[in-house]
Amino acid sequence: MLYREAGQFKSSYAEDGRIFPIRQDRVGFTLLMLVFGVAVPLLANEYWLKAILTPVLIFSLAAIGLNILTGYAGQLSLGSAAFMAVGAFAAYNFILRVDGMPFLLALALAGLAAALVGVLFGLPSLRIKGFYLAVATLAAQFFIVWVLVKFPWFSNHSSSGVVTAQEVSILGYAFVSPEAKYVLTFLVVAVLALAAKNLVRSATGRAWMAVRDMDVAAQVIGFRLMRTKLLAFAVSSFYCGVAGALYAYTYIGTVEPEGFNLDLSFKILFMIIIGGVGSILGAFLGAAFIVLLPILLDNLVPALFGDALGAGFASNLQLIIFGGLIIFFLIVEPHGLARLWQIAKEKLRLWPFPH
Amino acid sequence: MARQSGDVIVDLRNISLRFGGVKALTDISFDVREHEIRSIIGPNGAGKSSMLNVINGVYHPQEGQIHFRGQLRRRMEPHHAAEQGIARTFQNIALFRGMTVLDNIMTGRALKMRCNFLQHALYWGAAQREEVAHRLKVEEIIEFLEIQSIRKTPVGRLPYGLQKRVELARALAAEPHILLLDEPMAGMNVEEKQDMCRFILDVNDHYGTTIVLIEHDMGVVMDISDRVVVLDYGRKIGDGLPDEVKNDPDVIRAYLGGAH
Amino acid sequence: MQFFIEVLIGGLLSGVMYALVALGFVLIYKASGVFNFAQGAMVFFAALSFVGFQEVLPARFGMEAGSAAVFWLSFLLAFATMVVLGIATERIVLRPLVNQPPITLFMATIGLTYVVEGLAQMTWGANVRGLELGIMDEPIGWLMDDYGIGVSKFDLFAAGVAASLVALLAALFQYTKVGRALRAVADDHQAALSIGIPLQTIWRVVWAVAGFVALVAGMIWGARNGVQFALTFTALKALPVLILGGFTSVPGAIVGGLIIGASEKLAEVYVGPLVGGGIEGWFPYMLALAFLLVRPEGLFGERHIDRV
Amino acid sequence: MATTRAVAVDVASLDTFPRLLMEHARQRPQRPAMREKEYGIWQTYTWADVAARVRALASGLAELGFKRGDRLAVVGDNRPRLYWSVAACQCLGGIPVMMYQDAVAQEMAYVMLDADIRFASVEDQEQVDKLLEIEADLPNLERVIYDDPRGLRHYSQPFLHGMDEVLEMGRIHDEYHPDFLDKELDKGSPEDIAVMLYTSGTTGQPKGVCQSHAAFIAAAQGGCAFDSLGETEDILSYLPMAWVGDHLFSYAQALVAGFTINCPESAETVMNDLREIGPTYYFAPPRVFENLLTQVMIRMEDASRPKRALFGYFMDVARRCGADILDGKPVSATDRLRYALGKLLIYGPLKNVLGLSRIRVAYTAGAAIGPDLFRFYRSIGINLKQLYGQTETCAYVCLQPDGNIKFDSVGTPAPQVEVKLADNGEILVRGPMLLKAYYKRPEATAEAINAEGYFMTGDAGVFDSDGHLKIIDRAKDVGRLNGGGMFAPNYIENKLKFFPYVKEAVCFGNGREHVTAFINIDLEAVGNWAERRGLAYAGYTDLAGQAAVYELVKDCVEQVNVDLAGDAAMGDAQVRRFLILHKELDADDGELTRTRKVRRNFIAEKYAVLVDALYAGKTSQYIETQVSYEDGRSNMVAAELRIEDAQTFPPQARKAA
Repeated sequence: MLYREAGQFKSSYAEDGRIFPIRQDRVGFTLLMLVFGVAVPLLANEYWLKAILTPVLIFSLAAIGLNILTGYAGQLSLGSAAFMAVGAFAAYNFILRVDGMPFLLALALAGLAAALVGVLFGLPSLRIKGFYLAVATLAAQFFIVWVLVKFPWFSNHSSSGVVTAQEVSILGYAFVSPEAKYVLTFLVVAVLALAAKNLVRSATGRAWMAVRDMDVAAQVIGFRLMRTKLLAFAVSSFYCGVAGALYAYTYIGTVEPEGFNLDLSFKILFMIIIGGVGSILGAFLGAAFIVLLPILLDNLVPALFGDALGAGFASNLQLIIFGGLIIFFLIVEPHGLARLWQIAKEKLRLWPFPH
Repeated sequence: MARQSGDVIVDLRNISLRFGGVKALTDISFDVREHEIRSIIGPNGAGKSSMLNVINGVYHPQEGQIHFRGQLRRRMEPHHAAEQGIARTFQNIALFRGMTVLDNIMTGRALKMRCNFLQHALYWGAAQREEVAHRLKVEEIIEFLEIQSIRKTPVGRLPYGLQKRVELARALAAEPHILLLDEPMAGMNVEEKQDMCRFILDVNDHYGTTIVLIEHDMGVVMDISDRVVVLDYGRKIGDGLPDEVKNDPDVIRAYLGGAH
Repeated sequence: MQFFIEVLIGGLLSGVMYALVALGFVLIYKASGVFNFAQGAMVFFAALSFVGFQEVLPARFGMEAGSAAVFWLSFLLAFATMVVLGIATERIVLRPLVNQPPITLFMATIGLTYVVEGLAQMTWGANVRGLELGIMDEPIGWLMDDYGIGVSKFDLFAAGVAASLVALLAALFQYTKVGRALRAVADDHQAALSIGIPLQTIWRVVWAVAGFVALVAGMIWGARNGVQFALTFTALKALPVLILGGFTSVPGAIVGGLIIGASEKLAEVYVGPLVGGGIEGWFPYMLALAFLLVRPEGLFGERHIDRV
Repeated sequence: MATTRAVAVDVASLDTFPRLLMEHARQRPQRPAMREKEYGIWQTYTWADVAARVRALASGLAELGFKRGDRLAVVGDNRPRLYWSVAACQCLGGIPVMMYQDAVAQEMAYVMLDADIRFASVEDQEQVDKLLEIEADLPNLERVIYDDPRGLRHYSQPFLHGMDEVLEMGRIHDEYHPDFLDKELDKGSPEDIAVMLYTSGTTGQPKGVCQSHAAFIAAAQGGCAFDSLGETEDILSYLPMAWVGDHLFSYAQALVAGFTINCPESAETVMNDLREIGPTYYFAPPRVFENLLTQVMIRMEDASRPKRALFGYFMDVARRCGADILDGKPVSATDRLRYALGKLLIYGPLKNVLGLSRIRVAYTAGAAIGPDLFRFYRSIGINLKQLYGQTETCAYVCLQPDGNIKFDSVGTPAPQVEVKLADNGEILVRGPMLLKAYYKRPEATAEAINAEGYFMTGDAGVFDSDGHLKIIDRAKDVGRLNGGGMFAPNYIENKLKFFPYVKEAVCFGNGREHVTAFINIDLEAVGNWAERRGLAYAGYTDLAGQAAVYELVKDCVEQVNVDLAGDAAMGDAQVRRFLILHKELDADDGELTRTRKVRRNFIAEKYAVLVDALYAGKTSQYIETQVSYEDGRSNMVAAELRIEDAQTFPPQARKAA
């Protein structure tokens, strides 16, 4: 309805290959970025920044990571949280043990460390597929967390295993306030999301999708399965690693290995299922959904049923609704919120025609 | 026909292939000459697809040798075959269903692209230039195969005949020396078959591509092939010009006998 | 040496219990190609229902607590609950997802896990409860006395139950019409249709049987460790068993269970101390993974050839 | 709305098309002159590009032996390189002769011979093959240049040249003889023949109409000034190059105003390409607008109920005040508000989806357009207008002025054009845009232009009190019923064709007691109608014979009769009896012209048995007809056609004329 595409013709492949080929989308996206990059930090209150917006961004990043592996390269993983843990503890140790380590470098190194571990655990993917691989990634989940718990060096011999993230400072500016932390997260996530989008729309992304859709044909075309799959594991883990580091440094501040448990891995998996498998936008939508839903339920359940039912009821209801939604989405729209948005957009573009 | 056949570029000698105890191919020898259209025919289960799979390294024969351009090739993986300039289509369409026609064909350019994933992540400078350059190549193929109107359509939404054409486009995108086509016209109506025939001849003519073709439609095979190999139960029972093969008593027996 | 044997036998017996859970997975996978991640949650739900009925029956209906009647009635009711759950799952989750890629179904069962867990605790509460089967978890006297090897009576009992369950299932597969249909379904859905039993019926039966297996597994695990949320993790233990034994093989589940159980205990005892212990959590996975790299199709699985 | 700059080119000194082209290359070298959708994007050629390529092509042609006064056949779809051929030919003082690309070889042979073609510039293998087929009959043909080399690699005929080859040859030639082409340009005179276009020939063989540079430039300038067309316009060039309209809009006006022409990727993608380009200036025959509206209505049928209601409501608003708002007439504030809302919710998006949202001026001509159809487009804010003209007048006689549109007229005489009516109602025109002559047919030229220099259009028309011209019919087709009443078959047929269900109609009545009609139903529209009612049918013939369809058509006929009854001159010419033909009228069967006008006499002869049955009062008639297909195959179609009576209404008392 809002689209006016007539006359927006493309006279070069560069124009045709843009992320947003339609002008109205570009305008809309720019507005969105301005809102979340400028207006939100200026206007939003501390609760929103700390408890909702920052984690949504961080989980989006992790979900992008998982989406690269699962959505684009077709390798199901149940161990995303473990790679986040690697990132979080790597960043902690880099900053702790290297004098004058710049935060952004530590962030990148944290991602690289996670990528390295990711490649290691991606190796089985060359021999095994599907469920077998999914189970194999569970091994990563348990093993990595165990290593972080069992070797106190990683937590700087903290007796409880809990580490407290150091203060974030870039070029002398300390990111202490929720606003500052949010903006930092926003920028990192924006840059990495753009890079991810670029990856998946280029030859790298096509290689991943080729392997996902039909690996024999991909091989016959000349793709090397090993290289392609391991790259997916590396990039995916990199994103999860950076997300883990941000999780520690700009979100909760103190982390312990057990915090990156299987539940968190599942949560990230749910984000991409609900958000949309194989969609960068979907990662954001899914993360927002999964972060907001419990908050919504926490507020809604007492309002609807009163407090009499107790906290247990609410948390169980939450479980049921979570699980139910997953099933619902898989049945009704296996491509998640991103596809719904896409359908809505198609409708808007064709309005007033139905198809 | 003005086509000129050249030197032998693929020479298969005494190929035998087994799956467990099942013999798929037994002691098969034949060659493929540059620029020719070489057809492999035979009843269902004769081992035709296995033959193609041997040529491009999907299957590894237990016995026999394969020479490419006079050089012996040892155990070869599919991507090695691709690097050698061998492209193919599949009997059951093997397109990447989650991608658009354009992206599917772009994958065919994979081996010709040089940028690494970091450049892709930036999508700036070299990576973008490369993408544009290959897009142009792909667009030429799109025009060649007359699929302009569907370039942005996800392949899953296309009718069967068009999917076959897109698969051919993807194979062509690699600018192969040798094109292996596994039943490119199976399941098509007369008009689609005619189109596909024209495209195959055009490819052979325009790009000089050597084509190895499996096809069931005898009329088509006899029309467009330079030479024909006949397989039956994994053995070669005939080899030669279309007319020779057509009149070969062994071949006739296999076909008539097989038609019960 | 005695100690080694003791650990080994202990491991093998707990392996039987893993096998029991894995059995539920295999049944469903064989019949419907669904990797049922919710099997662990079903074990939890089954055990919780059983304990719950045991509490409710005396409290509400004045039956004598701890009597055999209460025990068996609770058992039947819990079984009925599992059958209802199985049928509901088939109707609400599986049927709409038929013909979807297996990975989608797998993810759906992860969702199902959450629903079942939530449902279980919402219905029966989240307290840890004991479960009494009347068999003491104590070493068998004569073994202990004569050979100095401690083998728990309870473990032996569990092994016995598992063995009878396997025998029962084998009989079911072998001698009933539904069982034969089930085996046919595992091979070829189309062929199964020709037997004249609707696919849906077969699936329902399978889910009901899997529910029964879950109930038995839940009761044994519950009696061992108490009925609590942690039961759901037993399902995770069953996964490496599956990898090892192959998703489609009943003997594979048993053998895999034994191997995992034994090696896990041995590793914990002999390797654990070297690295700080607690390796039970991941060791089975790593073992299975290492094994997979050598034999991707598992112990009893069939080699798969990609046809193009 | 796009800003329009005044036509910047100094008219006086730029009196030939090549000079105009070179001037644009100087004034606006980097503005886009042409775009072509090729390889998935709109490849753009600036004026400088085009000028350089035209120079090269012209030099190359000269190198091949093309001489002043030679004629160059141009055959193919709207491709930039064919437009360059036209310009290159004109640079050398040659005469481009455009031909219809879908003509069969024999039709081409006629024009090739008639125009003494020595050189041809064609699009692709298809056209080359046709020329090779008739080569033996064309002794004059010396060189054939083709644009697209696909499939032509093994053609060894020495007279075939790839256009790339000619361009390269020309570039080198131009490099060594840079003044050669400039001199050729200087030799050009405005009175030179700029182009020869063949009339479609409703009767007799096609005639080559010779138009001078001066004539076409005058027509183009008049049109550009009339609608303030500037360099920022975009037009989609998709109508046959051989048709005068395309030559005026895509060539002459583009060269006069300096705007951009856009060539679609292929015939199948035109609608899509239209959406992408979103032209600001658009021309389409009524048929296209009709199909578009039918599409809109069919697609809206599938919309959800609330959306349909919304659509219906705002279409009502548009019908009430849309056209008035476009014309700048007073409209109440509430209606304006409603219309603005409608524009946001319906009209704007609708125009966008159709690719018409940027249109400043759209024209239609070539056949009458239904008032409902016309009103629909104007009411949603598309400035659709009608024009009137012929090949002989550079399609430039009458135009509808902005803000003063009458649905049933073709507007007022265009600038510099004189129009008057002969006693028999025939429209006579005079002005700078008149043809010089019919090629090699002085007698035909003399017949067409009378002693006072008026061109006799052959159309019958009337002026209304405001000076708007209303076309009634072909002057020679206007006949009399036996009772003395006026019979203008086209007029009635058009009224019938305004119904979406009626695709074609052919009326008879001259020298008869009353009027009868053949009807062709619109398979898509009636098919849809049938499907919604659950009527099963197998193909056109079956559907056409169904009783329910007859009822539907009868209703249309009777509405026309009501209309005719109210018309002063036509009250007697109501349709008494009709039948629905068993096959679609087809140009391949000679029943329509290539521009899809019905050939009434041919049809009357071919289906004489049906005409007789109509007048003999029979209720059905058996007929067998040969149908030919594009690939040359043919087939027999047979049917027992039903004939029905339609109700007629008492004509109103004639008003004083």
